[in-house]
Amino acid sequence: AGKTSGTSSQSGGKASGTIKIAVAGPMTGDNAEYGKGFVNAANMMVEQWNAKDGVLGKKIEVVPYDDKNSGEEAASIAQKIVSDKDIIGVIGHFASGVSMAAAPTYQENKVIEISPSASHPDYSGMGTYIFRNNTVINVEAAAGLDMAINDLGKKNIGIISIKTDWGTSTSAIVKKLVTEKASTGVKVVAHEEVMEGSDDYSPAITKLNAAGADVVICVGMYNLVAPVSKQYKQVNPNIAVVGFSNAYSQQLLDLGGKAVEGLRFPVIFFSGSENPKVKTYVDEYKKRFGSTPSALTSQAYDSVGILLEAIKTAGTTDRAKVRDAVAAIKYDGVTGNTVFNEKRDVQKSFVKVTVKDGKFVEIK
Amino acid sequence: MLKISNLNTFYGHIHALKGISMEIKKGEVVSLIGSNGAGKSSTLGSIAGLVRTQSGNVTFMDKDITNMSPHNIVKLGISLSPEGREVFPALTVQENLRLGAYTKKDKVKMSESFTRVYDLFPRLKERIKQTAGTLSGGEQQMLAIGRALMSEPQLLMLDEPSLGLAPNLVLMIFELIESINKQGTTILLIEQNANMALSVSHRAYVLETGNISMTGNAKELANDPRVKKAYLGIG
Amino acid sequence: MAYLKVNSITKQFGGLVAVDKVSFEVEKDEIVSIIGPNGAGKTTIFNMLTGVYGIDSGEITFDGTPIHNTMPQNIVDIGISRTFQNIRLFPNMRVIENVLVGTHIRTKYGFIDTLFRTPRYKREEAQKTLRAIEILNSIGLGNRINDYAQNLPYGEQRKVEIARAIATDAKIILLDEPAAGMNPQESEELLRFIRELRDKGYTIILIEHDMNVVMNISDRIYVIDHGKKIAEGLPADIAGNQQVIEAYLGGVKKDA
Amino acid sequence: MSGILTRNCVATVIIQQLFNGLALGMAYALIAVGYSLVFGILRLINFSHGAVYAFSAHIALLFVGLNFGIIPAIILSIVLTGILGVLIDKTALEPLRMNNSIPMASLITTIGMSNIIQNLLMIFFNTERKSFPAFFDFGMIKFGSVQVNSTQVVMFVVSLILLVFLTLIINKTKLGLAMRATEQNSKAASLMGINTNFVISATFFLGGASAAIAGVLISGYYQIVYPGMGFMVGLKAFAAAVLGGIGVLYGSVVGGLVVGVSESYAATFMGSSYRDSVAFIILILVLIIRPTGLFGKKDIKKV
Amino acid sequence: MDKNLEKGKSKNFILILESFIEKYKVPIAGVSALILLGLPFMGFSQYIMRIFIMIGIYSMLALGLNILTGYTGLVSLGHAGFYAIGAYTASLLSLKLGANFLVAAIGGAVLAAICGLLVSLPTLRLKGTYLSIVTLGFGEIVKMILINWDKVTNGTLGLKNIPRPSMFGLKLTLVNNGMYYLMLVLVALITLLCTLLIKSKIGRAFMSIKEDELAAIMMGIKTTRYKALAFVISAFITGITGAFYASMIGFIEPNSFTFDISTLIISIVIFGGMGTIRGMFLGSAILIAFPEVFRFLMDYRFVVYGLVLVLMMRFRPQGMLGWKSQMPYKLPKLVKESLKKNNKDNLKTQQI
Ligand SMILES: Nc1ncnc2c1ncn2[C@@H]1O[C@H](COP(=O)(O)OP(=O)(O)OP(=O)(O)O)[C@@H](O)[C@H]1O
Ligand SMILES: Nc1ncnc2c1ncn2[C@@H]1O[C@H](COP(=O)(O)OP(=O)(O)OP(=O)(O)O)[C@@H](O)[C@H]1O
Ligand SMILES: [Mg+2]
Ligand SMILES: [Mg+2]
Repeated sequence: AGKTSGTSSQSGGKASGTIKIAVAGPMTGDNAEYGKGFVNAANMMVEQWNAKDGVLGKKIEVVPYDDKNSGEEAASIAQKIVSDKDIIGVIGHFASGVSMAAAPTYQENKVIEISPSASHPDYSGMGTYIFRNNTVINVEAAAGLDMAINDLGKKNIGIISIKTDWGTSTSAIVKKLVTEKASTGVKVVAHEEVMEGSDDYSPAITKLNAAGADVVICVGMYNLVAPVSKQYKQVNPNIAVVGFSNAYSQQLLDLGGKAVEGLRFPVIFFSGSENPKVKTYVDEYKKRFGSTPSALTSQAYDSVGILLEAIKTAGTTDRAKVRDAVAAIKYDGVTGNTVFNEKRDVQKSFVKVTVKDGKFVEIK
Repeated sequence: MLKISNLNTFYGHIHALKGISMEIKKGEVVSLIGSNGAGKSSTLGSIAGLVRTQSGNVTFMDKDITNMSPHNIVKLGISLSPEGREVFPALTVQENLRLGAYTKKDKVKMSESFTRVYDLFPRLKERIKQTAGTLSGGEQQMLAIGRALMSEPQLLMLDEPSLGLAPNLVLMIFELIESINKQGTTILLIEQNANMALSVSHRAYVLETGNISMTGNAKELANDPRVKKAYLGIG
Repeated sequence: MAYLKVNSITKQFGGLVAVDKVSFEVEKDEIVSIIGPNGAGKTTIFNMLTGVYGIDSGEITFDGTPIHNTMPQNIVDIGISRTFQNIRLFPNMRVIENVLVGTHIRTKYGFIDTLFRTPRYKREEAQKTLRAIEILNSIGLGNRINDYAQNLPYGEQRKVEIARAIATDAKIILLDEPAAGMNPQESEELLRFIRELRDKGYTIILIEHDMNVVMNISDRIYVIDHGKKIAEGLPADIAGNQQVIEAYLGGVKKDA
Repeated sequence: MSGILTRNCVATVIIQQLFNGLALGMAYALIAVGYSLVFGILRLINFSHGAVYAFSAHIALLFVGLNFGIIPAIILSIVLTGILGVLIDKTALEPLRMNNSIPMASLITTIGMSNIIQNLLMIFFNTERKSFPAFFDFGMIKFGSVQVNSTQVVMFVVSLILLVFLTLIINKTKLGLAMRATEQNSKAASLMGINTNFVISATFFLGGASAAIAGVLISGYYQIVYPGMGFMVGLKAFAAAVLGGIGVLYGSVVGGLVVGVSESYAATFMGSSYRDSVAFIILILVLIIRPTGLFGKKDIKKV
Repeated sequence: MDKNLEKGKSKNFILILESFIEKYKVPIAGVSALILLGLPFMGFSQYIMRIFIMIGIYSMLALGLNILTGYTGLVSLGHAGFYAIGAYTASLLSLKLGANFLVAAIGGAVLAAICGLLVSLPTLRLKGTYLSIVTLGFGEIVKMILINWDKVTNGTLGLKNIPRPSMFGLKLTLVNNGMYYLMLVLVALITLLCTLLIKSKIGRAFMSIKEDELAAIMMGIKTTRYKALAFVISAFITGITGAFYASMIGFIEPNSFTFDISTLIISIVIFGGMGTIRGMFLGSAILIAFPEVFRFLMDYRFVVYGLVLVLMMRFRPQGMLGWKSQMPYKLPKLVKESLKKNNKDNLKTQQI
């Protein structure tokens, strides 16, 4: 399993010979896998830079911070991060709500926050230093829906969404999009919200099935999509399932087994891609951490790259200048071309992916 | 049979037993008298393994039982009817008595013991299915004594057995002590009613704030002016 | 009419009639004892008097008003207070605090007085503390006020319980085997103390198995057996009553 | 939402959810029994029980991963989890008993233990959800329009057998009598010749083992294992135990079933986000009417 | 034997310590006040100041729970619920109605207190574990309501941009240490409230219920009323703390008020020393600072945290400062005076 191999330093205060990048996310607790993924990715990226003499002639250091995915801890950590003058920016935090709890502190202290995972529409609006390297929900929702309606040709849509800020917002958008297409005969036959961490989805499934859904849009991480597919296929083996990019991870296959065969979803990062850049990255990651990087991990990887590139462009560690450089960046990473719009959000193109014979394959 | 030497027992900072030594021979009835808080119950507790002792030792039939756990001590044949009755409140009278014979395997002997206890205390027989917690104070006391008898111990220790019993039952208890002693059970007795205790005992020890202040033949002690004044309420 | 009048009260537990149509009366400033064999129903009578058990039938009047439907927490207010057969102190509170809890219902200051430490609060706290000290002194625990109740020996704990009962300013005090666990000397002292109480104007009902205490102190005695009253009268009458001797006192005392 | 469903559908859903609820409820019952056993003997809420349950699933998974085969893995898990229960008692709780410390100290100790176990699981097994083999899936059984999952049937039956077995131990064996005596008054129990520490350890073993059986069954049912899996399940099972009258084993069974079924229905007819609190709402309603739970006995303490 | 001699000494040590504190209480109080007031000027980073504030917050929570659990003996496992109610109510009052902090906080505290009353009323017949599980359920139900009542609570999205308190035209923030001083004021007020309550017939009634409820009833104490009162006061304090927390952190969501928070509060109460006021401060200082100080342990942080709880209970089950006072009972001033006078009178009469 993946190991975090970051050298952590707790010393704050005076500026020294290194440039530090904080990686903040859940390192303990239920979502630790994501925070650890961030750290792994950051370390990989930073080592590449350090191998080429770092940035501005200084070595780069990754400092991991554990926020337990709690807003309160995140706010506390943010204080700690901003009091370290060597830290230019933060990659993190994980959940939108948590990122938003920390954002005001970063904004007040002019520290760049790039979240590889926050998707709440309001997140990047928290301040000029607050960036997101994750697609905003609307875009992704449209892509997912497109697969359900146009690629699969289904009309009776069922939605299962996870009851978190992200799940609630995403499912609301999907519903809105469906209503706009009502004239074509598409409709949402049922929408069920489920709690994170309850492993029994049969009540929701029973209802969707009874309502006659022929495709289920599953708004959740792999840990929702896999069990839902499994439990749904026991009731209705013909059900089609569409997911979102953050369901894209190796665990989905491990956990879902046969049940996730044929599952479709849009991603901005595809590990099976032929793109040589992606290939080397994926191979290297596998070699070091023993698993395939997930979409979110890869976005963290690119986020670090963006930040370092911006420092290099700015030619200084002055945070205001770096910020401007981030805002103006055009970065070609493993998750495609990254450009921040005026809302500090990214626009990326999607690749459609499905599961075939226990592997992710791109739908051409 | 039982030998205690130089026993020291503490409760936190309270030095309850300050190096007491005593001996009980097989077939004796020995009583332990002393005022409130003198350390009588602590002595029994130390013998039964309920209270840990800091130093000194206790031997029972030449076996060192100092700080052995209570359940092992019981198996050697020592049984205690403790201060405050300590019945099992939610269990029935029958179950309480059954537990008294927990260490015994022999079914026949056990039913004999039941018969004996019910003969002694017909009231318990009437209340056989009642939960012990709802018994009256005196009934609970009978149960505690009956329970201690169930294991047919070699050494029976009774901590204020007459507490809360009606006068007729008090008389009965003292008769009982004499009769089971005659059948060969050795008895160590604590009583507030020193008068009666001395009348059924062979020997006695007087405890004063953790020390043994006097010891001797029960009859002689009963006539000792100091004992008379302090514990018998005479003079 | 009698001060406390108990008229034909009954209490059943399942099939068992623990108290069976028992009647008795207590006059003001009297010491009345209830005696009887173990399990006769004496404690149950106390529990009925204090509202711990409801009564199945019959009635209890105190100073002319019926009290048998009173909740236990209101009994003290009416003027009846008790001690328990198995001591029930507040073990981790100091002796004086135990007694102060007894004064609770006679302390009238409220929440606001507490928060603002009004003169009323100060006055009452002082009064009640003095009262508590006075009671403890009179029962011989003057040197124990600072001790935690659980650290006291058995006999003294009993005294604290009595002190706490007195502190409620009750008119009738019910004592359930107060001399249990005391040696002859200590029960002698207790005897003296109970008499003093009576002389100060308390009415006392006593349950006790120590005949030395009972016969010396009681103005009158009721004898209960199997839930029924089997005798009543002056101590001398009871001591000679054949039925009582058989059911309760037992054969000739060995050490009389 | 139910407006969308036709009447026939509603009937199907009701029956379907009844089966789902019963299977789930039986599993709750098994975990609840663990709370009940320990509470029964120590009057202690063992907050580490949820973590113990999660531990059992990971151990089973570990041995499956090491190619022990599913059955030996399960047996090893049951034994090791039982031992973990004993260890918790021996290392943390027994010393407290020896010191006669306040009950709250034990409560905090179990909270601490829960922290330790759960975080160690996270360190050694990572937090992601892992797949557990569906080792007792024999396909669907159809009754008309209602489908019953064979796993559900297995879960129900196995749990039932186990619960009957435990009830027999407690009510019919000498160990059971010793357990009840120790619960009532451990000092007196030791004076009767009962090795109370052994009895308590045995109880913890039974509690751990039943948690392991629940852990394996539930993991096999959902085919998901992760360190945090015991938390909510643990709380709800605890609620189930209290609902039935904590300390009473058949009460735990009824409590577990009530919680399981009502949860399924609540999730169906009110929405999944209500499911976790239904257990508590029912619990509170029951306790208002019956302060010691459905089958709980009042504490007997004579005045 | 040595061990017990030591124990004897430690008992003496408590007496010595207590007499020392009693003797120098004015200078000690003065110095502590100075330190507390001066902390912001000692060059601590904002991060450290924030931890101080969190310690203050948890001290208040612990003081609140202590009334219920430490003094009255009712174990609540759902105080996160009251905390949440205080936080949400106050935030909503200030976000939607523009109420200022004081009004909002009192609003939050009052609603929490009302909920305290509502929880207590039907459950006062319950004993021990049964009561605890109901409070646990209450905490979960509050969370469920927060999640599902989207219209008001904004569901899982939580409430953002909760305004900071402003007083005398000054906006209190972390940077200007306004929040720190506001915390000090609140902690002082709540401590005072608890002390006043405990040293009165109300406090004695609470304690007697904890010690022996039936005996308390027989002393005429309306135990149901006092238990409800304990709930109300406890919930009030917790609610006000919630209001302060919300305005400090600026963002709340249902997940800020989980069962873990409830257990943390109760751990602090026991860790510090149940039924003492002093213990609450030390307890929260240690348990709040711990995870921060031991960040370097990374993954093992919470394993060690659990270990600390276990070991602590093993070696000091009564809590860090949970000793029983060895000093003589503090008699009211009036009593002391009158006792002195009596003594003199006695002497006089004797002389005559
Ligand atoms: N569990 C305990 N904790 C602390 N002190 C205790 C404990 N048990 C007894 N003591 C103290 O030890 C001393 C001896 O007590 P013990 O119970 O042995 O006396 P006793 O002679 O049996 O008195 P009594 O006649 O009251 O039963 C007393 O001072 C008592 O306060
Ligand atoms: N709650 C109860 N449930 C069932 N039986 C009870 C209950 N309370 C008391 N009893 C029974 O009622 C009878 C009377 O009990 P009570 O306690 O009044 O006796 P008592 O006269 O005080 O005896 P003692 O002198 O032994 O204290 C007893 O036989 C007892 O077993
Ligand atoms: Mg004794
Ligand atoms: Mg009685």
